[in-house]
Amino acid sequence: MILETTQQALQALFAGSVPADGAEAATPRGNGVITRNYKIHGYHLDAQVATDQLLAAVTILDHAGFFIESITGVDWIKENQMEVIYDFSRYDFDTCRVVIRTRVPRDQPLVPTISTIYAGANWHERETHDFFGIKFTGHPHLVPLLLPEDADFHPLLKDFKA
Amino acid sequence: MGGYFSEIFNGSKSLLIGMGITFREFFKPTVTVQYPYQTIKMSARFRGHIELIADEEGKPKCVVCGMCERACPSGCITLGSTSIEIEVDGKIKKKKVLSKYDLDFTKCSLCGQCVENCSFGAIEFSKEYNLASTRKEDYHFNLLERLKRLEERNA
Amino acid sequence: MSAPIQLRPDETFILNVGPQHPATHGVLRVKMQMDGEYIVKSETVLGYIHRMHEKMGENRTYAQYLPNLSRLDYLGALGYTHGHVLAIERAAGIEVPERAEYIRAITVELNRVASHLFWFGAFVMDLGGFSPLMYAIQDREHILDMLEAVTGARLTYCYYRFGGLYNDVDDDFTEAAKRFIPRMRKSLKKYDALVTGNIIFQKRLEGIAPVSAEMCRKYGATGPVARGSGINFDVRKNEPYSVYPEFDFDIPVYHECDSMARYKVRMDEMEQSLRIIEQGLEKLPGGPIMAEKKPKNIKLPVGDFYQAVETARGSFGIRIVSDGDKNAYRLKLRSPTYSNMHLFDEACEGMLIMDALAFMGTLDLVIPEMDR
Amino acid sequence: MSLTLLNVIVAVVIAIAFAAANAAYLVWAERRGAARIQRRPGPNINGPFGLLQPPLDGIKLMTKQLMIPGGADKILFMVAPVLAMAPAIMSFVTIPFSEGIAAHNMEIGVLMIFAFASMGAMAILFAGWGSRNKYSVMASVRAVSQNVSYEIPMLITAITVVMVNGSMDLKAISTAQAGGFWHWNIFPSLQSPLMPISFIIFFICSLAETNRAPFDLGEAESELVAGFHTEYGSMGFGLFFMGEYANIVIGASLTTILFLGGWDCPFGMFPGVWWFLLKIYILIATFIWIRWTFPRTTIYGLLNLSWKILIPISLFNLLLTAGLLKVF
Repeated sequence: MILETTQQALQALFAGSVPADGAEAATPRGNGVITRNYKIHGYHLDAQVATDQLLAAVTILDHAGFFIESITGVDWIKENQMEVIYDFSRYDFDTCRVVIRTRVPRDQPLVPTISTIYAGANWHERETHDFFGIKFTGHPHLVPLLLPEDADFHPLLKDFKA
Repeated sequence: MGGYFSEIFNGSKSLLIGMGITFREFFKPTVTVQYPYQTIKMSARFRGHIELIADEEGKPKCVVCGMCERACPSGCITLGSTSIEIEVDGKIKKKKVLSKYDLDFTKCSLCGQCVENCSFGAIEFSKEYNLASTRKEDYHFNLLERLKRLEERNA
Repeated sequence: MSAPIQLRPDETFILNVGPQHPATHGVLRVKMQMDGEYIVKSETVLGYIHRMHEKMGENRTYAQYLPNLSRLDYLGALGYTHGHVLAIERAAGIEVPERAEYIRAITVELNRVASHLFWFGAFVMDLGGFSPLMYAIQDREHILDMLEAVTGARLTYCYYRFGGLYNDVDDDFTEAAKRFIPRMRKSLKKYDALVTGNIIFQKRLEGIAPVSAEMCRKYGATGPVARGSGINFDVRKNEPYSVYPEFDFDIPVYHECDSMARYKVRMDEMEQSLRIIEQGLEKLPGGPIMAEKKPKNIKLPVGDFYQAVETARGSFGIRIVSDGDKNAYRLKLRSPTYSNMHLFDEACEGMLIMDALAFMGTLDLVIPEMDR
Repeated sequence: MSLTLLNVIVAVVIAIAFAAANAAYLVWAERRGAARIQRRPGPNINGPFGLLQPPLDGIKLMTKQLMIPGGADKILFMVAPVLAMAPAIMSFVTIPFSEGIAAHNMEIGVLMIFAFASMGAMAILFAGWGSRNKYSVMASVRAVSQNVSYEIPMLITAITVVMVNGSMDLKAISTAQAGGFWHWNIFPSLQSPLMPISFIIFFICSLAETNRAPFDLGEAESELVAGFHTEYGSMGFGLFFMGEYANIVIGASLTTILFLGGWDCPFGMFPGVWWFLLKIYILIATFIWIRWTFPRTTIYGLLNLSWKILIPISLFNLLLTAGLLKVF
């Protein structure tokens, strides 16, 4: 139930541009919403949005009563991109796990913060900044959290050498 | 006002119940083991550091395939081998023999990947747990040496 | 709770609670701006025991990563390894024999009871009562003995394997577990009389540190913290995995939102875990404990896989991004206390330091798990 | 004149020895008792039943270096432990252990003991302030507010007893209760029907006055690290420790004298010092037993208990006793 309404709401962000068949296979995949097989992937909805659509997408989930599970990054060094992955889930029995992704260029990793919508995103974003160097614009306190205060390295980057 | 006194009463009652419990515990026997003076038997599956198993001749069963070395998550096993020539059915064959089996126990996480990956049943967990030391070097075990000592003791 | 007095943010001092402080149960630092005994503002500083487990996940094969999971949370380690093996099995499509899943569920629940017991003892010690810790450790010791006989370790288990288990349980274990359940129930009654009923204890927890359901949602709090705020959320029920749908158990939920509610949730959960263990031992089927069709070197298909499990502390998630290799391209661990602790800063404003540290106790922090 | 002086000196030496021995062996008793409650053996290696543990601990404490934290107020820091121990020993001087065993009997014995007991709060305040440690300051402020608020109900109940017995002389109070437990002050009489409640109030207050659990807010080891003695090591800590136990003995002795008939036998036979000692050790055992059973109260819970429950009840009791004394 919530699955369909959330999918529609997220789909509305892409204003009519229905993802082509095989969008899943394309690398890097285009923006859009894909339903995933929960049995295999462990989540239901997979939405890739542009960076400027992020806040709108997260707001949709906030209004629908989702809670924030985690935020993380992936360094796609071959495509020279970085991906930020937002996990959302629900407290009720209408199970629906939603993954929001956004991709940013590797040399200019700027993503708007969602800590204004979800206060709990604060630490997750700081952690992602620690590990990947992704800058969350508008974040109130973007200093290293898990790494030492003076850390200027980002250990989860694929070209990081200890 | 009634609530005031009933709270005092119920509160005092709950305190007395608690004191009753500790009073009863006072007379129960102790449950601890006086460790250096008493020890308990380790369970059969207890995982101490790994140990080589000897065959009937007292030589290690290990054939130096290196599976344990590769499976180890923390790289704490180092193998070494020498080849010797042995005579089998009148022909001279070369055979790899274990010359070194070092375990760096400081890194070991006792996951059991090495034992699981050994196709020849050549290593097992020991029941050793008295391993306190202030020096790192005391945890670099030479398992081949250890096996020899064990064999000598058994013989 | 708003402070009963007018706080003076201009007349404050900074109190460093931690990194070494008895109440933080590890190396956690909370920088508190205090007005007398009242907290004006607090900032949590993490990372004192950060070990970059996620990078290790990228460098090791999936099987080699197994021991890492139990180093996250040393009190409820089996729940975390369970999450990892389930994620791999889900992605690689490995069918696990029923017996193995039952044994997994039984051992995870035993571990959950052990974890809650230790939390109970440590929490009461936070409040100044020392003896309950010793009683709790006595009961926990029985569980550890049982788990040692099965897994070979007492704390950092590495027992589950992709597709099954390291080794089977024997009759000794089932007998010991059956004997343990009534003994544990008796102990729970004792704890109820000794601690829960105690007026001093109640006065310290009731109405203290309210955390609203909305706050839990914004911070992503899960586990007993969320359930103490009236949120009926438990991954075992909401997104059933393993053999949990086969069991008849309840999820304790309290609507008071205070420290007492969080305490009661955990105490009730122990009873529910005992019910699961009881049923599991009864239903325990025979058969193999290892999947027959299982590749020796596991390689996952390309893709992004997520698995959530309910550990003793809340919903633990593991995300594996695979590029088809034998180790993960990216491995993310979503640790429950990380989110639970996050709300501490906001919730403790205006609280007395005493209440705030009791509140921190109800969050059930395990620092290595939070810092990863 | 010189004889009395000699008397006092001998008595003080004995009092110090008694206090030190008590402090040392009460630690042992407490550790053994707590261990039994928690089903472990407790210290049992050094000597039979671990009886050599206290002297060995003492040697360890004495041989340790006395550290003064940088920036601490040296004078206050050094004075505080002495101030914690000295009044406790002084209080022993006036306590009558039996008919003939009292170092120096005073007519204002009750007053004197309370005066010395109040000095304990000073020691804690000095220690907390002198340590230059935020936790210590917070703890000492807590402990002082606690001591101040618990002295009131304690004094009021003591006044009630003084009124009933018509004397402030501890020896006179004991003697007035001679002849079996029905003569003791704890036993409700026509003149003072609420005496058992007074006894409980006095007992709770002596727990709070000695900073014992569940009222050990000055230490509160899980919140304030070690409270007012966080920065103390070596014998400075040892003196605080001994002071605490000496205060417990004083509290138990005072409770015994004021309410439990001092050295009087419950059945009116063989009165003597052994009864006194038996009574105080039973009370101390209860102190220990309580400590290992309950969690700590909150600071506001503690003050509420004093101001909302103990003070009104003890005041009511005082007025009632005064009125009844006038009538009968």
